[in-house]
Amino acid sequence: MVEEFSGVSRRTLLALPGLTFSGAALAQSTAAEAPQRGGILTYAVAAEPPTYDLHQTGTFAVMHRSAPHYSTLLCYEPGNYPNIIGDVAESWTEAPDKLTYTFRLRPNVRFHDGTILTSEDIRASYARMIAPPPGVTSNRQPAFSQIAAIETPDPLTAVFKMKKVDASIMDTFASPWNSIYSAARLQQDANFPARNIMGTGPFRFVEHVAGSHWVGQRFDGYFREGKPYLDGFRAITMSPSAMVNALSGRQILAEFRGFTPNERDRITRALGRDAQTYDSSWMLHLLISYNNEKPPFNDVRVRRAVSLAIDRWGGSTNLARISQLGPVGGMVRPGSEWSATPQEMERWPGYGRDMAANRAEARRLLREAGQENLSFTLMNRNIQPYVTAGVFVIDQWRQIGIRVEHQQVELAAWYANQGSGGFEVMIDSFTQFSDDPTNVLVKYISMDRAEVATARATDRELDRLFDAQAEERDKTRRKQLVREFETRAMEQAHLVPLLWWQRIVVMNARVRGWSMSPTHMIYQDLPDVWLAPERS
Amino acid sequence: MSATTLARPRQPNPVLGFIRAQPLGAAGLLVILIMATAAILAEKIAPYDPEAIDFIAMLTAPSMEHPFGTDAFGRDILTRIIYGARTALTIGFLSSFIGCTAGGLLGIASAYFGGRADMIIQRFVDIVLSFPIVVLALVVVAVLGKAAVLGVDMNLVAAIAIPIVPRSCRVVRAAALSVRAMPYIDAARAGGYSSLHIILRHMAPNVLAPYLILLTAYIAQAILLEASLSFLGLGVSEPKPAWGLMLAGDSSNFYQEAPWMILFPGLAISLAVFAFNLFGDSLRDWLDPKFRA
Amino acid sequence: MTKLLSLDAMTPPKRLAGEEQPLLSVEDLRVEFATSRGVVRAVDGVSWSVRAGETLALVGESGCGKSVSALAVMRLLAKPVGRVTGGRILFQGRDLLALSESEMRARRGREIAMIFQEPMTSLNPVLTIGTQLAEPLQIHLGMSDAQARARSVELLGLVGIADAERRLGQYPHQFSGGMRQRVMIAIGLACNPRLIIADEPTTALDVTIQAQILELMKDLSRRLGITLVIITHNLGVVARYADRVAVMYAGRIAEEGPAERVFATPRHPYTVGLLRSVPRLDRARGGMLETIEGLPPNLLAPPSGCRFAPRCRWRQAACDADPVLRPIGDGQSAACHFAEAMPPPAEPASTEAGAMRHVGQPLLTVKGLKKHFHVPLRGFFGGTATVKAADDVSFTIGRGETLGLVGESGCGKTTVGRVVLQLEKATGGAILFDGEDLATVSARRMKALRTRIQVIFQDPFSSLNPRMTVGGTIAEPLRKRRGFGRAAAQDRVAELLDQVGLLRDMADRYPHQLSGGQRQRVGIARALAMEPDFIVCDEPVSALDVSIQGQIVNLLAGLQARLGIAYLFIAHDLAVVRHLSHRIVVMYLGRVMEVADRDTLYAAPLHPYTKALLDAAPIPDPAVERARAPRALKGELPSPLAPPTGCVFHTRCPIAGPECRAEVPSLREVRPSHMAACIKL
Amino acid sequence: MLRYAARRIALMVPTLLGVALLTFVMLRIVPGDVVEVKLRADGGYVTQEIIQRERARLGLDKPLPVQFLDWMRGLVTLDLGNSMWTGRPVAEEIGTRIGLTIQVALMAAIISVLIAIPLGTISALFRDTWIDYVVRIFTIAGLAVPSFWLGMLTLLLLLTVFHWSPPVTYTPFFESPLQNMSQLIWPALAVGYRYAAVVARMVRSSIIEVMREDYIRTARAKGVFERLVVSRHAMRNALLPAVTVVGLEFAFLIGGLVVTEQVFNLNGIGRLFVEAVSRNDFMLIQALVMLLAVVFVTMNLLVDMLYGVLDPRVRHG
Repeated sequence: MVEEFSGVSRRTLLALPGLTFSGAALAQSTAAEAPQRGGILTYAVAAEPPTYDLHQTGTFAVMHRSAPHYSTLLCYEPGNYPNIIGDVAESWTEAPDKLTYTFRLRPNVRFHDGTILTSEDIRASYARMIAPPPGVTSNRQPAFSQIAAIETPDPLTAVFKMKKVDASIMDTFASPWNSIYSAARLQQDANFPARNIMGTGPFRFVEHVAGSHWVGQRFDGYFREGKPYLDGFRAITMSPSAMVNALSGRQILAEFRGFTPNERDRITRALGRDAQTYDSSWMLHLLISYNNEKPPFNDVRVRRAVSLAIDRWGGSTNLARISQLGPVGGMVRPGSEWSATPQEMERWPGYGRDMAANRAEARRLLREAGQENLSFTLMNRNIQPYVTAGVFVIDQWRQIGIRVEHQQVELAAWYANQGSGGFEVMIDSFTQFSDDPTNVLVKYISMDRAEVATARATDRELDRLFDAQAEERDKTRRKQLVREFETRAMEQAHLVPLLWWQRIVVMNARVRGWSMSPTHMIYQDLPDVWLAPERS
Repeated sequence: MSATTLARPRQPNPVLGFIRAQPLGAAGLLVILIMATAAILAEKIAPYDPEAIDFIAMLTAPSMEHPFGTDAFGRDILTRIIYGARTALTIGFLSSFIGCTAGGLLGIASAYFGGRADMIIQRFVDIVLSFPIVVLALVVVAVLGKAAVLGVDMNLVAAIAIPIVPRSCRVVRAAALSVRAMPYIDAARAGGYSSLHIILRHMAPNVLAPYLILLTAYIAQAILLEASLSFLGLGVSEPKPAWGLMLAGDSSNFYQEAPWMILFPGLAISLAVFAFNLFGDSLRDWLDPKFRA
Repeated sequence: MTKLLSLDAMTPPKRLAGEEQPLLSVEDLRVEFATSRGVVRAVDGVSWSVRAGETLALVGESGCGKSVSALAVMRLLAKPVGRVTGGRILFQGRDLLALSESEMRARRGREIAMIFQEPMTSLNPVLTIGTQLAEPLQIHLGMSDAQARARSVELLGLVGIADAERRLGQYPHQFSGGMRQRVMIAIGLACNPRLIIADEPTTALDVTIQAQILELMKDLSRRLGITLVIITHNLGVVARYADRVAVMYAGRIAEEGPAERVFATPRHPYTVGLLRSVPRLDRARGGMLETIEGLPPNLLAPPSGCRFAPRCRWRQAACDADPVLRPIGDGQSAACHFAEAMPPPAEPASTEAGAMRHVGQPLLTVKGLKKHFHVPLRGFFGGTATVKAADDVSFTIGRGETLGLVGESGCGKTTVGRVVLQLEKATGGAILFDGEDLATVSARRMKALRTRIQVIFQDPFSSLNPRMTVGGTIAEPLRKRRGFGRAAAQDRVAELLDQVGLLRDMADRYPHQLSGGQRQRVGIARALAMEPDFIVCDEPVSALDVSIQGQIVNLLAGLQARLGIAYLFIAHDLAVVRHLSHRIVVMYLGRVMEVADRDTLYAAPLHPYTKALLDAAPIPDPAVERARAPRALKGELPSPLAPPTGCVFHTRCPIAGPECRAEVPSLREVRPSHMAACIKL
Repeated sequence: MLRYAARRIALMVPTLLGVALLTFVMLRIVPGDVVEVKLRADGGYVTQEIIQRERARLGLDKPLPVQFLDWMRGLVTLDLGNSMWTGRPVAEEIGTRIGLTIQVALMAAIISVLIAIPLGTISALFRDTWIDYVVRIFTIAGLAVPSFWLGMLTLLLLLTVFHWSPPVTYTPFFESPLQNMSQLIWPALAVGYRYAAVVARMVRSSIIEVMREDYIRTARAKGVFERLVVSRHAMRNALLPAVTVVGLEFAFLIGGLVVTEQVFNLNGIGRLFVEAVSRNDFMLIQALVMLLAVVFVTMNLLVDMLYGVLDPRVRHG
């Protein structure tokens, strides 16, 4: 399979060791085929969009519908994740002190209403995210905390001035969420994008029937010559189980978030040669999060024992057969350039392969802590694969005599309890759209340092290591610091990773030109996607 | 004036009488008894541990070792159905009992006192009746939080019992209204007894028949509701064995390849509810002179 | 077709002299019912027959099989529980039991019609009277809609329903009970049948309405020459109607013969007993009523030999053998070994018992009592109406005295009883019990007084808590109100059971294991347990069979004589009231019409309503009945929702003048201690 | 009639007010609200400040009585407010979906009633024969089988045997009635089974009851054909209580579609309801609860009015 990735950069290969794709159709080298124009891409989205505005949300339900209508400043190169290329920016320069970024815009970028995109639109869009006007919430405000000012010396030039160095700023500029809106429209109504679609993306908006479908049509004035290939797309709302049937029944052509292995098997069985599948690890993992303020979980021995009791390697193999859970990993995505090797992992408590020893150690720790009869309530969500994970860990804990009450709650209650500390132990999850350690490790630092650190722990040593790696420019040294952080965090076990997710995308082989990645948020603007003719 | 006597009427065995008069009901009762026995003796008769994960046996089709097959965690479905009977019957009986008793007492009070009290109780009944059961259940589960008594989710019991209250209140009230009009109640009032005494001693025993019929019918409904709530993720939590739960979650993923995963638990629910309905129906026919042949 | 419509066409075929062929004859009929407790032989070898143009009365107490044998004739026994197991039913010479179902159906309503007891439920509530009346006409006579309508109008006129055209479009609930029974008769007459079977046609009706319906049926059967089989428990009705009588007892015929003969010289001890145990209006009040002791046999396991033997005062060894129904002479037959030796129904002994009258401070004084109900009106037009159930009612009861309160349904007599018992709050007026006004005493005091005021209800089936044993029911007042300990209560219960004539071991039984009369005795024992001074008896015997009724009346009279309890005796049966009461109050539509001493009232009634009531009540003696002129009170009982203005009785009063509409007559003493509310006096 | 209806409608007000208050209070007792679900969906995280701002924007920071009064004021002016999740008017969210739900419910109701009335009648007339036993078992099973399980089985059967899967978008009725019906028939049957069972049982028991009435005996004594006794005398009376059940069960049916809509991928208000609940979209939940309550009380009213039309005792009181 590797030869199909010829020409992929070293960085990409490093980033994507788990990324594979297969499919009978693709066996006849895809690269050789010339894209064909025309056709409507029908695909499924599992949830309804709460808004049309990418700035104000974090859900794929919006991304998978709105993305084809918008452009961003930069973007990830199709087929070459995580390499970044320009989207509406033709080129850009980075000042040596990394405090100034200057973007040169393409001159021919048009909005769907025919107006030309200028640097003012860039400024207005970013200003809206950095300091949202009344009535607008910006989900990514914290990501822009280091941007000091945006200047527009001329209509095709935008200059970003930074307060401080931000190692992850390029990912921010390429973020699919940071869509560019028309300054004129924002001027009239700051909340215009929440209920209207008007961008520079490859498709113009046709209609949205709530609960049913969303339709886009090719935008002929799209700035990339000859694109998009598709005449349009139709995103249909349906439940995951309905998707499987719809894909199998060829009622739709694709779904971009991911399926369970079992669902994949069902679809490929039904579609036969017309199925193509993509596999990758996912920037999404489940964690066991203790409430470090509640006894006995203020005792490191108890936390560690509870983590030790879990057979992650066994769980990985078995759960991967029935759920989206898969790889064993640390705090950064396994397979990313920052991740620990399996050998490194095995040294962490709870990652050793000798489960008998692990369990004996766990029992010993509990005895030491006076918690032989430990029992607690595990708060969990009531959807898959959370429930599967819950059932699995409860069984694991039962094996060393821990009794657990499984409390499954609705999402809102889950968030509320998580935020207020209304839990003893919970199955938590964490996701980011980039692998940068600063973005990822923030989950594990002290509660007063980050909203997202919900284990209610305070560990200044971890905070120190976190700050050190964030400012470290040398990659090897930074990686070392990340390892140190992980090791300390595993030993303190304020909250511990359980398993990472695997992303399995299955679609009809007619769909070509789409790019797989470890996040389901990117490559959804679809300019390069085309449809092969139906096989008779 | 000589004493008048009447030959004591032959008192046939009520159980035998019921079986003869209501063979379908007796069949229902038999199923209920079998299920109850299985639930009580689950530890003794179930072939496996209901919660133990066995990945080697994952998704096994029905076989000698696993007569009803296994689920995605390799747990034996027969075992989980047997233990599930315990959950279903306990929650079904408890919630029906609590709901019918509370509703019944309200209904009797409503009928006995009449007037303003009746008015207020009936408005309350109207309000709760016009509430969708799912919302009611959701909120009750969420508000009460976890409160397990002897291993039974009392919040779930409450969630199921609450919608039963107004429904049984209405039925019992109607029955109690006709009892209220009976001269023996007037005789008791003329005797100067307290309202509580009259309600408990004279009214309650005489609405026992509709109460029993309701109780049986609502055990069936409660089992069904428990299954539905568990199916919607509002009821019993994994890994506890519960029939509705066995149809939810993983099952919706796997049932096309492993139909036994939904077939047997669904049959168990249907059979239990069926048996209670059959029994309740026959009990009504048997107790209600209107339906007596 | 026009011939069919004319009344002339319905003139009876001339009765052939000496016609021997009966129109209908039931021969050795046997009917069984399969119940959960076993097979009940409801009719066990019964034979009777009726000749064309004749009126036969089937008489007997409940459960004797009289209705069942009639239903068997119609082949309308409830399937599949009831079935004919033997005998023949010959109608015009053909065995009805041998007909196919469709042949039988073609005869129902065409040849044989039936009128049922309950006019309130016997008509279909959702079909118009017109539809229900036209049905047999269209089915049997093939009439067109127009023809059926014309005939329906004619029929309604025949049964005395005015404004027939309009009323055909109405529904049964828009008719009063009496009117519905008239409609039922019209339906019965529709196809000009040869035979009408009327099953207790007037039992559910008030006495004045009963008289109207009886007159109507008598008149129609004479005019149209219809053969009538009438089923009743009321000997008065029999006396008024019947040419011949068949007395049934426990699934068999006890005696059969011409009405005059059977009443004059009954030949079966049961008939004798029945006739003796009915209190009669036309005879002086005796002391104790003669009664038939005991209960009818259980038909699940009837005794061998004579079925009446266990209750028979002339029982002898020969009675162990089954007596056959045999002719005695004069057209009379009886099933008794000693039929010829039967004494005549002797004049009851005239020992005046219970004559004591306490004068002085009255125990209960009711002054200007008012009870108004607000009833929501049915239907979509809503609103409420005020019913003056009791309006300005006054009377007094002395210690140990019985006050009879008489009136037809809706007259407010029961309401007065309930207000006296404080089961309802009076709207106005005073109820002084031993000097205390019950309407204003404190709840605590009322509770104390309740031990002194007790109640006996009409319906023995619903006046006892079915979930309590007899002992529990009687012990409850003792334990709860009179401070008896468990053992003391048990002893007292035994005494009370003795006192009301029940066996002590009945304390363990439940009400459903008792007969109606026994239950009524338990109800009396429950009241006695409080050792009250005063008992409200609300129709205590009206739901009981004649033979049992006498037992209870005697019990009440005996208790009063011994214990000096005062009764407020509420009833609609004038004869029973007369038998028990010292003074009598007559009510009509919530108002008192007349108050007088018993003898005065019956001997010389003043108020036209009282007179009408006395006239309307049938007397169980054909000789007396034949001699009475038909004097049925005309008109319907007005709705209590819209009572007439002025004198409430003026709409039906034979002597009313225009002034009666204007003025509400007050109750005044017309003669010494005889009060009446009529301005014409 | 009008006055009666007006009085009944006036009586509905306190009931609905009670439902509104209870819903409002209960929703707010439950921890969590739409804001976190909305802003933190898919694991994104935002600062408390942003969350508070969004709460303020949605009016969730106002005191509860004020929020309730605002809502009430809206209800009175028929303004159901905006969905807290999508920001679209609640009326629009419901409006686009309710047609499908009503259509499935109506189809289920019609099919059920058409099956139930003859079934119940036959069962009653052949009481305690094998026909009755078969019908009773069939109808009791209808009460016993969970509709979601029946849905799953139906779908499984359709998928494996007929290779039919639920269409991804439904054809509106007016576009192609036949296609639309063929799409909706399965969910309608899955939910209709219970409905049919309930109605058939009611019909059976009320016919048994009516057949014992005196007026049936009267009709027979008149020599009315047995067929006519059943169709004219018994059915007319027996169907009165059945009307009640048909009406009330219809109200329940709409609520009962919740799970079936999931199984058959129907974009109806049942699914909307589940989604709204899982997101704590208060405005939408409140509106849907009120809608179901209104349907329920209106159905009650309609049933009573229909009773009035059918039953002369009520009509000419």
